[in-house]
Parts: sequence; C-alpha cells; structure tokens
Amino acid sequence: MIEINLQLLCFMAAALLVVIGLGGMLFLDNIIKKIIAFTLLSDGVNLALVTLGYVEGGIVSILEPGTSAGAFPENAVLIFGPGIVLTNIVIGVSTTAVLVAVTMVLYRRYGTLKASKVLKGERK
Amino acid sequence: MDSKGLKGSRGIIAVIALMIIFVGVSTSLLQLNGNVARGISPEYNELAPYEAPNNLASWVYDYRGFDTLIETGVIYVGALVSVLAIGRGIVRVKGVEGDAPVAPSSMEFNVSTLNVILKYFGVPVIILLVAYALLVLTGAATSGGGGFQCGVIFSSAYLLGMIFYGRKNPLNLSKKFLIAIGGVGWSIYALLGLPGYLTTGYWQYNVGADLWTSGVIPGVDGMAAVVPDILRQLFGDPFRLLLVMSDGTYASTAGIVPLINIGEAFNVIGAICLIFLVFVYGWNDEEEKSR
Amino acid sequence: MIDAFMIIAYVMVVGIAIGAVAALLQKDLLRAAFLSGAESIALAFLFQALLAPDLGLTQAIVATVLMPGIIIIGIFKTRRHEEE
Amino acid sequence: MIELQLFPALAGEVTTIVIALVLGILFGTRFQGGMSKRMVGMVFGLSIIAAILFEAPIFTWSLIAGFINEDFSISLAFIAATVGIFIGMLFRGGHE
Repeated sequence: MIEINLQLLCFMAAALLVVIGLGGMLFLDNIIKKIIAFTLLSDGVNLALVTLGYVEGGIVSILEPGTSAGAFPENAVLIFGPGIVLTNIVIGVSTTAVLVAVTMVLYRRYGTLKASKVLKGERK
Repeated sequence: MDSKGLKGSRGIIAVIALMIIFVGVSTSLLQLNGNVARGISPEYNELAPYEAPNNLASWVYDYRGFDTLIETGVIYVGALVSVLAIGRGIVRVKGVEGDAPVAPSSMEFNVSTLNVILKYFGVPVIILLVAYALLVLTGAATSGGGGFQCGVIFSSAYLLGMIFYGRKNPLNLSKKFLIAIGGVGWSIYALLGLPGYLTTGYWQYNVGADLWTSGVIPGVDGMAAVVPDILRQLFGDPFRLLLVMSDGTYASTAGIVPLINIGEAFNVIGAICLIFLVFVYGWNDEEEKSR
Repeated sequence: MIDAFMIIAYVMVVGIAIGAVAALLQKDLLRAAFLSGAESIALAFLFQALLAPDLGLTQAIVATVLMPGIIIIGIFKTRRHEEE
Repeated sequence: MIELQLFPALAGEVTTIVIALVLGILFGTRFQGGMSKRMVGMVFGLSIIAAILFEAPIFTWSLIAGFINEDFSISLAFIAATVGIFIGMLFRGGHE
C-alpha cells in the first residue's frame, strides 16, 4: 500500500480534472458547457504543473526576514512550474473571453447553443 | 455529438474510454511523484533572492523577461479578437456579407432591484479594491504579488462597479483611456529592455541590479558600475532593499523588476477591462459620445 | 497518522471532483458557472497548500469574479437554460 | 534580536509609497460622482483597518515600512494609495 502524501493526492486531482474536462469537451452538446469544461481541463494542467515543484517539508520561495539565507536554496519549492502557471491563469481569462465572444456571434447567427445544430448549419 | 446518442451502448463505451484515459494520465503523472530532479533550480534559488526576495517575480520578469513580454501579447490578441467578434461593424468580412452586422445590444443591469446597502457600500468597496491592487503592485518584488495580480484585481473592481451601478459606474474608464493605458504599459515593458541592450547587448538585461549599483551582492564580485557617479548621486538607489537574515544583513536591489511590474499591470488592466467593456456595452461610437 | 491538514486537503480534492462533475451536469447554465467558480476556490486552496501563495491569490480572484463574470455575461446575451 | 531602525531611511521603502500615491492619483481621476465627507471619512477608516490586516511588505523592519512593533505593522502603501485616490478625485472635481 502506497502512503498517500499531498503530492500524490494533488496528482490524482489533476488527472481527475483533466479527464472530466476532456469528457465534457467531447460529449457535452452545449457550447457554454464546452467552455466550462475547457477551463476545467486547463485547471487540471495548472495543478499538475504546480504539484511538480512541491518539496516535502519545503518553504515558500519568498525570502523572509529572520530565516537563514544558506538553507533557502535547498528547501525552497521549484519555481519553474508556478512561473508558467501564473501567466497561464491570466491568459486563460482572455482565451475564455474569445470563446464566449465567438459563442455570442454563433448564437446571433444560428439561434441556438447546441453544437450539433450549429454544425449542421441551419440558419435561424 | 448529441447527448441523446450517448444512451445505451455508446454511453458505456464513452465511459470506458474516459476511464482508460484516466488510468493512463494518472499513472504517467504518478511516476513523477518524488522523482523530479531538482536540476538547476538550487542555483537559481541561490542567486534569485539577492535580486528580489520574491523568487517568482525575479524568475518571471528577469530570467524570463522577454518570453513574458511575448506572452502578454496573447492577452492583447484576446482583447482584439473579442472586439472584432462582437463589434463586427468595424471590419467587414467578405464571406459573411449577407448577414446584418451584429447589433451590439447594450446590457444594462437593473439597478433598482439592488439592495440599498449594497448600492451605497459599492463605492467604498471599489476604492478599497483599487488601493489593494496598488498595494499588491508595489509589494511585488518583496512579498507575494505582481503585475498580473494587480491587473486582475483592478479589472474585478471594474466589473463589480459595472454590475452594481450599470452605466453610472464610479470607476469610469472610457475606451480611449483603456487603449492608452494598455499601450503605455506595453511600451514601458518593451522599452525597459533598451538600456540593457545598449550597455550589455542583451535585451531586457537587468541594468538596475548589476550596472547601476555594482557590488551589492555579497560574495559575488560585481563589475565596475557603468553608470556615472553623478547620476547615482542624483537618483540614489530607488529599489534598494535591506534583507535582515538570521545569518547577517544583506543588501539587494530589484533593479528594473518593479518598473516592469508596473508596465505589466497596465497591460493587463487595459486588455481585460477592454474585454469587459466590449462584452457589456458593445463597440459603438455613438454610445460613447452620448455618455 | 493522518493530520488535520491532510484531511482538509482530502476534503478539497473531493470538493473539486464533485464541483466539476456537478457543474457539467447542471441544466441551468448560470448555476453551472457558479459551481465552476466554487471548484476553482478549492483549487486555490490546493495552490496555497502546495506553497505557491502568489498563484493562490491569482486563482482565487480569477475564479470568483472574472471567469464566472465572463461566462455569465455570455449567458445573459444568449440564453440561460439548456435547450432540449 | 532585530532592532527597529528609523534612519537611514532606505530608498526602497519610500519608493513603494511614492509609487502607490502617484498611481492612486492616476486612477483617482477616473472616478466619477461625488462623495460626502462622511463617506470619505468612512473609507479612510476602513483603509486603516485594511492596512493593519494586510500588513507591511515583509522584508524590512523599519518604521517607514510600517513596522511599529515586531508583531504589529501597517502597510503605508495601502493608505498612500487611498489618499492618492482621494487627491485624484479632487482634481476631477468629484468632491462635494
């Protein structure tokens, strides 16, 4: 039996989010729900990237007064994952905005949010 | 795929396929558990705090400065595409000539149904949110925070005012102001690379940390200061910090990282607030004049 | 021994799973947007637990205000309930 | 033991306060609508409470950064930002 620590747990949660998002994007019909599923998928990827850098019993990668500067490099968490995720979260907002804008235009044109009807190309 | 088509055998197949994907993804992720080599990270961790105590800030804006500059372009492309998709009256695409251009129906939130307390406490909340955004921005190099966070908090304050007060938003940002602030932020960020390029040949080299005040990093022999002494005596060290550690006191300077943070914050504010403005009010010049 | 911190982490992971599935199964799209926001709050806690407080701050604000805001504006401009 | 220092005033601490004030004035000119004096006082009081809650940026231990005691600190940048917003509102003539 593997002992479950925080890193293992978060990897499981990330895999769960990726699969839920993938399933939602593939099998749901509503376009808005596809967008929500897309955000879930990107959340899962973000979580996996952050979990990669976690150090068991480590410290936050901000040098705080009163701590030892010599012990900082060994104990601080890996910073490369969070650095990418920080930009990814904010860029995720704008990509979601683009998707919603396209959805509004599609709704004006086809009068429906169903992807199956939009793909058939029936005008309103 | 239609959701009704998923009843019966096809649904079972879909569920099985998702479970197979879950097993594959989770096993490949679990192999990474505890096996990631720290690699070059301790080296970075050793040097980064002397630049800015917040490791993330010095990594995002100093080591990855140019990449982050290009990545913020993605936010701008998002804002641009939203404007083009919603206010399609501006650009006529040939294939969709037959359609009437999408008339941006302006969405006015119903203010009268709001709770009175909510309505009168909206302004203090918005002012405090803006002040909090500025705190996060100024504390970027030394504690948690940064330009991205400041922009996100500010635009959430803008959205809050839009929902509470509709068109009488106390935080009145016009289209011109948003475009201007975005352009100013973008040019601050890009042009801050120029001094480093002129002195060292690398774009966005952190001039302030190394060349402006050399020799502040203990143990590392700094090169001679390129900047003449007169300039340094005039302006001092604007971002010099004193780190009081358990094993001594060190001086560090963040250099141009706080300035880049300001540019980045302007960038994000311009792009995301523009997205919200276009989403709620559309892109119409007549409406802008009547405001 | 399982300490209290791990129990909270378990609860948050379960909350993430339930929130994600419930958000995708709602018929009411407005409720789906709020539920996806609730899921992201639990995610922000996990970021905090994984020693990345900057990300926790960003994720909390993006998840509570900006993402549901964009989706809700989209819903107001299209339609609220999923059609049959 | 870390001693609280008042002088020499480190430039890095003053810079954050000045930047917060300037940016507060910039965004304060964007606020529209009037505010009564009671409202201004309430917002200022709330901002002091919030400044105690958020605490100063953690790197320095001087009074300018807001450390009154070792366990108690006020983030002066937050108050400077609020004051800057009010000054900016005065520029626009929104103060009634």
